[in-house]
Amino acid sequence: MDYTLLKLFLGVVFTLLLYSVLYRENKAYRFAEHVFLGLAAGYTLVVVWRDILYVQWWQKMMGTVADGAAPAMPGYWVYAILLPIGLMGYTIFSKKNNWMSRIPIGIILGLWSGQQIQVWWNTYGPQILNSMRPVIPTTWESITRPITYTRGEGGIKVNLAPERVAEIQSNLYFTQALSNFIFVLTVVAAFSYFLFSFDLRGKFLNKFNTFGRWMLMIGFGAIFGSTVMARFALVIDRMSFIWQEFFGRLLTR
Amino acid sequence: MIELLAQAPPPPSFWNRPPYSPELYVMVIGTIILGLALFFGLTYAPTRLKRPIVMTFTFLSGLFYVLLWLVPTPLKPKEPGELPLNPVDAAGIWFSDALPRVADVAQILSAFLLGLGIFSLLTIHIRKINRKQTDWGFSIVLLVSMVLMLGFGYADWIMKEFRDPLGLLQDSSNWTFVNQMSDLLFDGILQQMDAAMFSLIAFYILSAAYRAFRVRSVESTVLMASALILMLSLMGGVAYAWGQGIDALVIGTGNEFLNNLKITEVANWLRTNMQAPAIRAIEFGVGLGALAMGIRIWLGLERGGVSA
Amino acid sequence: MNWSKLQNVDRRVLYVILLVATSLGLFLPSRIPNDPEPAAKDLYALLMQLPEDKPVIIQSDWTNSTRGETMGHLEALCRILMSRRIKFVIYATADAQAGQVALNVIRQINEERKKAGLVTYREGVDYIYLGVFPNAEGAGQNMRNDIRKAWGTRQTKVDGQAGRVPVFDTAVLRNMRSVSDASLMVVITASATIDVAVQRLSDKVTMACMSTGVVAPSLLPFYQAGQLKGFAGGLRGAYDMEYMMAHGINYSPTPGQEPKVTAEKFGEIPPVPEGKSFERAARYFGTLHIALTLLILAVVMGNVGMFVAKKKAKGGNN
Amino acid sequence: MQYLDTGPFGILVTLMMVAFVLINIFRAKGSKGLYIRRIAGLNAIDDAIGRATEMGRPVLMVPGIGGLDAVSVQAINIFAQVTKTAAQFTTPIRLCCADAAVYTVAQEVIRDVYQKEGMSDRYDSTSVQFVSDRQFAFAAGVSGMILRDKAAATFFLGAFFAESLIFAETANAVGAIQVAGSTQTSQTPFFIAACDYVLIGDEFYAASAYLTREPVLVGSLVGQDWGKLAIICMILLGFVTMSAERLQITNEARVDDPDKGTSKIVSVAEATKDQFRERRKRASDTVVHRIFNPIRTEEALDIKREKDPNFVPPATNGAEGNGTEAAGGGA
Repeated sequence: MDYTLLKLFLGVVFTLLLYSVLYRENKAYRFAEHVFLGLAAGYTLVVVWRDILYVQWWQKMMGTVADGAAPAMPGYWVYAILLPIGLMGYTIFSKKNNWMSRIPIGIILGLWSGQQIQVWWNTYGPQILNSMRPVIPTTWESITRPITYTRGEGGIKVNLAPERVAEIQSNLYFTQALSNFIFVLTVVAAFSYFLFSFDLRGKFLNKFNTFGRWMLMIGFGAIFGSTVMARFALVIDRMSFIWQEFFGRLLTR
Repeated sequence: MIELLAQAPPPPSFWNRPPYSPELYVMVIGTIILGLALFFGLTYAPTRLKRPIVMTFTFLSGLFYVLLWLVPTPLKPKEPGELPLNPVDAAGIWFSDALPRVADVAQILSAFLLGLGIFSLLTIHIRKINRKQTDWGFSIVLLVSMVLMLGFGYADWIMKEFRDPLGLLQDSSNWTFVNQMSDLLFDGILQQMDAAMFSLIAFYILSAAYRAFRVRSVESTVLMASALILMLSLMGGVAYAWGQGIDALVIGTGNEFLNNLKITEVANWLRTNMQAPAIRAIEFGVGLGALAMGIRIWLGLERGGVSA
Repeated sequence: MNWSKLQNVDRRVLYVILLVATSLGLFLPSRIPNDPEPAAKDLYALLMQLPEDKPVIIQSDWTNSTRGETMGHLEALCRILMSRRIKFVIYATADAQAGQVALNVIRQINEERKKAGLVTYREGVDYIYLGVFPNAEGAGQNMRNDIRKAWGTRQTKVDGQAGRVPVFDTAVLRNMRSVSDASLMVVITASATIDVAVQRLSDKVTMACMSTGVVAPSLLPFYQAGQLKGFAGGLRGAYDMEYMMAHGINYSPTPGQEPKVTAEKFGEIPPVPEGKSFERAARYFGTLHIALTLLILAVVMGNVGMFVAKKKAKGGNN
Repeated sequence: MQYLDTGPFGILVTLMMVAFVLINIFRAKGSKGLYIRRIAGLNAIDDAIGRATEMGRPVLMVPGIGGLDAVSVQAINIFAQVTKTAAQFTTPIRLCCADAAVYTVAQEVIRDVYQKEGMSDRYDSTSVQFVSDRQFAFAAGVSGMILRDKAAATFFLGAFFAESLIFAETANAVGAIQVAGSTQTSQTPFFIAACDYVLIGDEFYAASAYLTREPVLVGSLVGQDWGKLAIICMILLGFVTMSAERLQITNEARVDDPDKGTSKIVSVAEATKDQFRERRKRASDTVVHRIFNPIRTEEALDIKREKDPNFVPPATNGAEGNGTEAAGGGA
């Protein structure tokens, strides 16, 4: 058996062992699960040094010597302080000093919290702006054909005259206005569903709230629908791996 | 700072020393000793100070980003050797210089904490083996796979990173037993199991949809309907046949508006005018929730969790 | 037959049916007629009209676990670029594995082209692999600021030469001064790295995306805002590309024949002149139809069962 | 990237949101019993644990696979409440983590709960465990555990990704009562399809306020609601002005230069012939758009700094050096 075939064979075997859980929990699955957890833990220990600590900590603390085009980089000794702080996490098992484990945790969370304040507007500002949509149509005629206005070198050809494109761009058509209205209505209705501290009384507000929940469900349905394709593609690919790649190679060997 | 100007090493300063130089070793070891002194010093901290100490660390870490946000970002110097305009400009330069360093801290600290996770895993399984609890045999399997992956993984990395200046091992025909084993364990088994477990979701989607998509209430009906429209639009064959039908209708009736009823158009409209805003509304809420939580953690107002 | 039983079919029965259907589906011939999504048509037209003297940047952010969709994307993209002799530079962000799987795809297409007697792509001459940039945000920002600095330290093997040379000394990148000198940047992704790329680079370089079905819905706003000039989403997107690679757009092989794919905004765009067109996605796409039909049938079945049971219950009470 | 990109408006709005939260926290400290609407998923917690007790099977909790951030902390806060109830019923618990830092916090918090309930002896440190930080290894491990222990109640709250449905369906197969919630909107539909109670979006953040009724949390929740109302008002205001403005004709337009990051207003008279002519306002010509995307003129970006007289050009980079020294002085 050559190396590639052996590799494929192991892949197929472990795939089938994991699939056996679909029938019910059994020893074969349990075996694969523990191999999986063991390999994953081992690999994590490799990655944590190789890709994180060595690159982001050790090399920055100790510097790097010149290599080809890359010049030598000095080491920043301050990085060393992170080691004792990291070790404080290990006091968790001590009865007396376990509070110290909160120091590295606090630092991680503090950095995270600061960033939330920093990025909040950058994330949501443009979305708020984008949700403000005009709803009064500027023209009642309908768009007769799809347009594109990407031009320039290597760009897409435009079949319409530039004046016409400019006109289409600056007009708001009735159908777009209607869509915009539905858009804004959906944002506001769905958003009002998440008001927790107001007692929404009255028929209208209650209906509006329910409407918001329906809109959420439509959104979730759409997500479900588009994710299905991705998930089925995975299982189809797995089957292709077993039947076409492995058996294909086995038979043509 | 240096990350942006990768070729030019930064000038010597108080904070750095030449790579692997004796002075650097002295500084590093000195810093670690200082840190350990702090560590043992803290074990004597009186109870009433414990909470303020943790809060101070949290507050200072958060403060960095808050100040980074509030101090105007300096413009990039047009040419090297420019002096900052004023203290605000200087602070701005300092903050943007320090950012790449601070950005690493959380990841490095989390990496140091990984040992705790592995320790938890080991305790559970070694205890199982010692006490011969149910399935202790599988715990041995786990430990063996872990040791194999760890050993071959590191050996493989060391060979490729330090013992292979010519890059021969980039080519799999030059591999030794160690490289093959590492590849077999990672690429042959671990990655394949990832893909297998991932693909199980397809089966679960089938059974979940079968159970949940029932015409029971308005909610479950709209959920089902929008999912079905999306799925139909993804089936190229169905979309094609549907499109052909609509085309025939448009030619027959001369009404171009019917073009909008093509299944892909309907699906896209649903996505842009209903899915997108609904999700945006959720995101606004979640964003505010995270912001509020961030403030509470940063200022030490959050009880129960970390700073209590 | 007791129809109400249809609402409580054992889940394992469904699993077996899915397993069998997806296995058998792979062996059925499938060239399903298709009307590609507008975004995919834009992407194909864009690719077929790229100037030949400028390189394309490919950011490849997927690993084996989403192979079913994203591998088809990269394969289609490479086949188009190779048939048009457009040079490209490829790199990965975030995951170290991503670079390796992308290289495997290039190697495999080269082998396939060699067998067919077509020109193969040589590393360092026709394409460059830059390696992995662990931090996607940083990589995008640096490329925006100064691509010469961002990629300056990277080196590549040159086919037929010993040793490695800096990437900007190669034929691929020699004339590249800024990211705008690339004719196109394509992000192939299974995660949110496209958001990062769009935010940092879409105003500097023409950008397109190929993504898994999960990511695809989030691309639509970018496409509508013009930040993405085209995209292919999921298996459907991959099949769209393969379909157009075989049939072109507004193109008919014999005059007078109705073209298979039409789009009003383009002129005639030919199919890919050489190499394979239908491949992985065509193999999977028919099976996807079977699987989705199965799911829809299961839903219908459950509802029929429920209605029958309800009716019965009502009848009993009366 | 802050001031110059977003302008003062972004900063003001963010500070306003922060102020809303802080004001209400202080307001809530004084008063009692602020209103919070009913959240169905959270009322189910006690029933679920009660059922687990009757059946003598464990309660399983998973805080998602995200790193240590507010989502994980919030999940653990909710789990602390769950554990409190479980401890009173003496129902065994399992808490599975996919991140070592989250594991550290969970270990600490859960032990604390048992201590406060005066049941330190019942606390088993292995009931909080780290399973794997690799997504699907974690999924395999946790579903194995659900199937073997036949968990009677499961709580999946936190940042879940593709593995969400693996957990939910596995738990459904053993007949567990499930309460789930993810801040990842892409996973919520799968929880809705497979679980008994689902917390949608923000309900997750409201949960700890709802369960504990602590003034700080409740106040913060009220503050968030103020923020939400403010956003709704902003959207509605923009919606009206935008609609009105798009009807107007303009003879000047904004031209952006993405390379320099600057923009300027160009009138028809100055414009080159085919650039543009008098036309209706586009979105980018409206007042709202300008507030959100303030104009940066070239003059504003043209700052002249003085040269450092001691600067030595070749090997070093002066601006960097100064920055670092400022650091020494400032720190």
